[in-house]
Amino acid sequence: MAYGYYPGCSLEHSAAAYDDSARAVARAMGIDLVELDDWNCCGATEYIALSRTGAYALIGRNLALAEAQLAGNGGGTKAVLAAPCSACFLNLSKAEHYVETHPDLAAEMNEALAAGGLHHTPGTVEVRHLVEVLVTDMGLEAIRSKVQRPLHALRVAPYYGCLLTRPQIPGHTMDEAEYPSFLDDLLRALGAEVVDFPLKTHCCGGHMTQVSADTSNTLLHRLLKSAAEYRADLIATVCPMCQLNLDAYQSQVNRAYGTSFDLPILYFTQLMGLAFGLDAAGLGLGKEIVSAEKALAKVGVERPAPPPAKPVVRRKGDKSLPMPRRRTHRGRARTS
Amino acid sequence: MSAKPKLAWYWAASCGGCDISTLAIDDKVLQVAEAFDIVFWPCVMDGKTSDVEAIDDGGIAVTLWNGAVRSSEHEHMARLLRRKSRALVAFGSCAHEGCIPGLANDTTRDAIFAAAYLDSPSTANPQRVLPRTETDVPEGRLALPAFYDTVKTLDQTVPVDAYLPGCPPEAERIWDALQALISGAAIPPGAVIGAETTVCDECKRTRSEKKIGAIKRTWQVIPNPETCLLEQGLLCAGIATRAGCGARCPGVNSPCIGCYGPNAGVEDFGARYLAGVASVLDADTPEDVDRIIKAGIPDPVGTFYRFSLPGSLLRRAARR
Amino acid sequence: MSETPKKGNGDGGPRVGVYVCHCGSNIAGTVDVAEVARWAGEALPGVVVSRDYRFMCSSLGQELIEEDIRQQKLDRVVVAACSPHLHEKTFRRACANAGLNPFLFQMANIREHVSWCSEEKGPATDKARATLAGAVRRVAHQRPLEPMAVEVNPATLVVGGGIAGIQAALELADAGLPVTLVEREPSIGGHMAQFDKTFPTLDCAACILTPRMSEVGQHENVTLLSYAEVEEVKGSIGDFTVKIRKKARFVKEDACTGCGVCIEKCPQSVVDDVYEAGLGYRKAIYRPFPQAVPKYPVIDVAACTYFKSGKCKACQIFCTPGAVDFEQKDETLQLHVGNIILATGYDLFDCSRIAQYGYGRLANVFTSLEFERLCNAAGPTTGKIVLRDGVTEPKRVAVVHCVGSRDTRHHEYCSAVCCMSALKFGHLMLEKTKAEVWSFYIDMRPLHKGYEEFYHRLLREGMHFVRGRVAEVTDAARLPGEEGKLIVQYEDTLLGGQRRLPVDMVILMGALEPRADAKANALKFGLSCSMDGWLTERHPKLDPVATMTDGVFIAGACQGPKDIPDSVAQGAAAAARVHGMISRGKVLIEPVVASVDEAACSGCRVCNTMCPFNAIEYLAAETVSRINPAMCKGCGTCVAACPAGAITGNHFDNTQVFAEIEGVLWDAAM
Amino acid sequence: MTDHAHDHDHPFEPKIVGFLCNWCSYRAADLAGTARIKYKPNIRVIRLMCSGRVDPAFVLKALARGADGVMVAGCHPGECHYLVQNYKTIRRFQLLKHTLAALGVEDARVRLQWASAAEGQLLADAINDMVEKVRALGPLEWPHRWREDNGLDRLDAEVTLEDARLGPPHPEERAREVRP
Repeated sequence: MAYGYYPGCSLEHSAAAYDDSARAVARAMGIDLVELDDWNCCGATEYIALSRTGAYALIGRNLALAEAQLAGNGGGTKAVLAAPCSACFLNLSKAEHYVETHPDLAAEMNEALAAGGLHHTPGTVEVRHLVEVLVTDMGLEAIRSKVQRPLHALRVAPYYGCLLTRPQIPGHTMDEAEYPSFLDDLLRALGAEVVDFPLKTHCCGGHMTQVSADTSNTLLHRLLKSAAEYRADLIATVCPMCQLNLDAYQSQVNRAYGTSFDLPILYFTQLMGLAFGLDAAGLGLGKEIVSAEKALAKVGVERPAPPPAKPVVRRKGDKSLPMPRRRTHRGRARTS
Repeated sequence: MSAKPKLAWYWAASCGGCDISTLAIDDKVLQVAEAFDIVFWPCVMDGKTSDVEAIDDGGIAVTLWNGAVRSSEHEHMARLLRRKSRALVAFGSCAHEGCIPGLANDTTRDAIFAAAYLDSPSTANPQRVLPRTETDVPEGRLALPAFYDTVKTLDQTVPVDAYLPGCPPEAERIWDALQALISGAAIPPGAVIGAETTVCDECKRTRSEKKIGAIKRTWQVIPNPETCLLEQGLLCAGIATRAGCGARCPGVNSPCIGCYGPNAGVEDFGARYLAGVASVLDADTPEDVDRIIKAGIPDPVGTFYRFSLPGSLLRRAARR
Repeated sequence: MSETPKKGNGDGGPRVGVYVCHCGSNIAGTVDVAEVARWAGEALPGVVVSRDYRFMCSSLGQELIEEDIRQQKLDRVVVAACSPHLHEKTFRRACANAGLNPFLFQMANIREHVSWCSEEKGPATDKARATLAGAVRRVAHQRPLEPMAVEVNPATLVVGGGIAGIQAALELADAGLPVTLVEREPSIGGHMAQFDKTFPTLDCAACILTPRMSEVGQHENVTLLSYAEVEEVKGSIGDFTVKIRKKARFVKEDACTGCGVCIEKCPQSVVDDVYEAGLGYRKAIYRPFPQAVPKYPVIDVAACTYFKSGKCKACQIFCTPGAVDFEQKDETLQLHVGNIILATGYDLFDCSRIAQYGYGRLANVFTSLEFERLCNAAGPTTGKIVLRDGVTEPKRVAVVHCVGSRDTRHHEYCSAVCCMSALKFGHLMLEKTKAEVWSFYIDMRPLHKGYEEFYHRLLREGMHFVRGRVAEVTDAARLPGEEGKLIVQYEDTLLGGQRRLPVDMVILMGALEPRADAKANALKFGLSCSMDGWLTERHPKLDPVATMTDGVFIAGACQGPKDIPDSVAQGAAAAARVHGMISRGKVLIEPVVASVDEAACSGCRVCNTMCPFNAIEYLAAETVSRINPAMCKGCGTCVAACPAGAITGNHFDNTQVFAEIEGVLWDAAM
Repeated sequence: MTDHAHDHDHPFEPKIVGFLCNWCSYRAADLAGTARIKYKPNIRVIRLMCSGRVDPAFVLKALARGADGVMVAGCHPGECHYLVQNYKTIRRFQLLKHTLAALGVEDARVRLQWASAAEGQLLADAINDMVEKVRALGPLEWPHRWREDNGLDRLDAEVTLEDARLGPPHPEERAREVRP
């Protein structure tokens, strides 16, 4: 299975660990990541608000390159391009969707691209986030089958961030925009104990860390506090920006709030790599600022899989009401 | 001159099979000679157009015309013989519906000429000479009939009194018709000599409810001789084809190809045939239907209009 | 083929009368009606009279037609006016009055399809010409048809024992007609039996429902088949044959006294997903609720220890009349009825599908149905409103409206009853607890008699109302006072701004949605479903309980979200419609059906799989296929399928359609 | 007036024949009217009880009679008033399209459109869309495609280019007879 690969700027430096682990895991899963040749910055989160033409030209250039280099790589007619960074993913897929639905915008973009002798035909590129590729295309079964050191005993808070599932652009395969669960499922497939992280899609502050420490501290504190309350050993992220903010500014948050959070922030690909039994160094582990060493000590500590839940035996005088059960199908359950 | 009623045969765009099939009535042909004064039969005896022109208008009792109308000569002869004949019978599938020569309507004259006179591997034609209606030579001017772009049926050219379908018509049917003529019975206008139901009626195979998951080409299967060929995935036109042949092809394990044309009252053979087949395809999405079609019906026109393209509602393909 | 006969001046060709309606200015405003009429008189074959008139549907307009039929000896009539769906019947009647077979009439729709959807007069007039030309060419080929009369079996089948079905059954039974009521669950009562109070009058649901239930149970004219499902429906109006599977109760109804000892003695208790909405427990052998009708319990095989392990049999041992019978098998009954009423109700939206509201994750998020059970005196908490722990009383409660309703990601429609239930909940809460109640609504829709007043009452009683959608319900405390609470994050669209409200309990007013098996069920009874899955009525306004399938009626929430009074009204309405048929004794069936010309049919059997109503049968002996006109619904699919051209569809045969094609293309390139 | 001469006084106006089913699409068209939704007047509607009644011959007849396009409209699959008949429509329509394509009829000229009784706007949009697509393709004028007048002269013209010794073309009526 071949995919175009758009690492994005952060993965070249601050998020090198993400790049290493993504490539390692892809290799293990039999995915052939073909890096897009001569790609450029996606414009990150702000540019689109500053200059429309500029932003679309910037993104459009990558789309045009993908169209030219990768057409048909997914077996279909389109060029399939996978991005590990949520911001890149959103910019690329959003732009592709908008130029497809707004001919005038497409014209504007192509006029700009023409200067560089490039052209992009809307609708020719399919943009996927790396986690989508792994969960939707590869499937949980395939992932489970690769696991050698289940992450039993490791309590993980799945953090999706705010850019990955919103807005839901046609073609996205994420299950839910507001309270998704596909990353939970992936982590569970690795054997990890996944906490029901209520702030899983709340904002990490993004570039606010550069603009207003107060704002970003507040947002980061919420996330860390909630994860800590749920006794998470670490937070798993899918986005270099989220990772950087939660990791690099954790001490700053601790100073500002007099707290003592010590939550390692790892990329889901690093956890996959560990579970697959890949060598830790090759996964960029150790590059994180809040060390994950303590938490990861739990990895591979063999522990029998949790026994199947026994039918609820109610103690005498137990007044508590049963929790709702997973529906077998929509609508109310049948008695027969 | 004998007082016997005059009978004429003509052979336009066709293969000659109709004339051969006529001879298949064997010695009965003598009775025909008995009953009629055969004034014109290009396939059998020499004769001149001028001889026909010499006959009074309406002087010929019956003209049996086989062949489609594909050139100005055919059209001319059709008009001439119509004028001379009291009854004009479209004899055989070509005259009736256009038949195999009519498949030319799936392409164009230019393409046909190119294939015949220029592009075919066995052709050497450096001056790229093509048939033309007139050519001046020292001896004078040579003329050829114009080759039409579209093949027409006989009744698209002149009014026709009766039809004898089939490629060729079965000798028995031919004899039925000739007998009727000999007995001097008046042919009901527009009469079609054949049954008023379809080939399945004469087919011995056992039939059940139809659900076709895949359409197969004849070379892909050895059909079960007992059961309906269509149910075995073979395109059998018997469901839509006028009976009268005795279901000969299905009888020898070969699907009906529809030479007897549509059943009574049906305007477009292909439409009925394809509607019947499509209705029983085992597919409910466009994609699934297409899958079956792509695998089993590479040439829909040749399949559904093999004998009836000129006689169909659309008559021909668009000029590409 | 379809050449139109020559001008009808006594030469035997048809004599067509054409009437072009102005419909006030509705048509005349955009179409030059006078010109169209003039043109038709001159250009169209067979037209001997051609008039334009202000309102053809008026009695004067109809008399005009009747007179011309008599005076001018018309044998065909074409009216160019509105959609045949509005006035075809009217004009057919007019023709019949004048002694002309109604099927020699044709309508040209130049209002909905021409004047109302066109802008310029020129093109509109051209389009009207073409439409009319089609009708005139066509009518020449139409043939007189006679409707077919069918006896109506006086027995009726009612499917679904909720309040709508109960009402329908009783109406008919009280009229002295035999009714069979089929209910899937062990007891009738439906959703209403789960409710505590009913809005806006607040009378107790059980108090008004259970008398009706026992009435059904005891009525001499009602055969009650509970714990049973309809498997197959054959036949057509007047004479349906229905196959019903009566599921094994493992309790002999004739022997059981309904004492309930078996239930007492049963050691196995499981969560009751149906009646208690998953909030309470029942035994493996159970009766959904004390007042259940019929009173006989059933054994839930999935839960029963004996069926799982072969041990126990407690219920059997303690049953003095020896009614428990582990060997009992499902039985299949066959039933002949003349009409069928479907009252199959609704499902509650699965609130866990809106994950950010936390249902299924956060213990104290409840659904509306759970809450009904919570405040029901017969419910798991004997009516005490408490949190999931079963003891703590909530101090502040949030009621979230439109969960799955008015939400394009789930159901675009409004569920109609939730606003009022929410108000009812508010009242019960304020009455039974000291809790503060907050309602989060998009629009408050109390839109029946006494409803608005109820809303005002709740305003007075101090229920808080916030206009705005809830973004999420979370347990992630952020501000002081949020610790250990559920926090409702919402936008107050009146104050404008994001707010957070810590509460102890959240009630999700889940949407009413079509039964999970609605589509399959519809297919079984020959009905269709709307886009969102509700059963489709024959006409949304003028025929709300009839369906496209004659003899099958719908009542209650299976047709769309409805409250109790509306469901009851529909139950009665459906019964009235059925009663009408029965008292008429015979029904006339439209003669627009297909038939096989057996001489032309070669028995190829292509048509055999074309009919979903099993109207086509193959006669092996004659090797031909035949169509049963009583079962044929006239769709014409087999007509289009017949490769031999042996099947004709009355009133829509090829000659007629070809003629209409030539007509609408009268001005096309030839 | 015929369609094979179009100038700015007589711009080409496509003629589309619409076969609408009685229960969904015809009612959708009624609704479009009732809601005063305006759409192009180029469609001429023929009402059938079900899209399953649409005999492929109807479509061919319309084209042969000079229609520039044909729309077949019915209830959405699974919502057929006759339960499942529109699945048969799909089967026939696909095979017909396949055949028409082989005969050189452009894809956009024949269209299968689902429209529920509630989708007046959708049907109106579909009609407008189809009219414009067919307008772009130009007139079909099928009847003229089997007329001899296009072809004969062209043949001689080509030959003239090849060989200057050619005389003027023969009108087909004067074509000489050839002895058999």
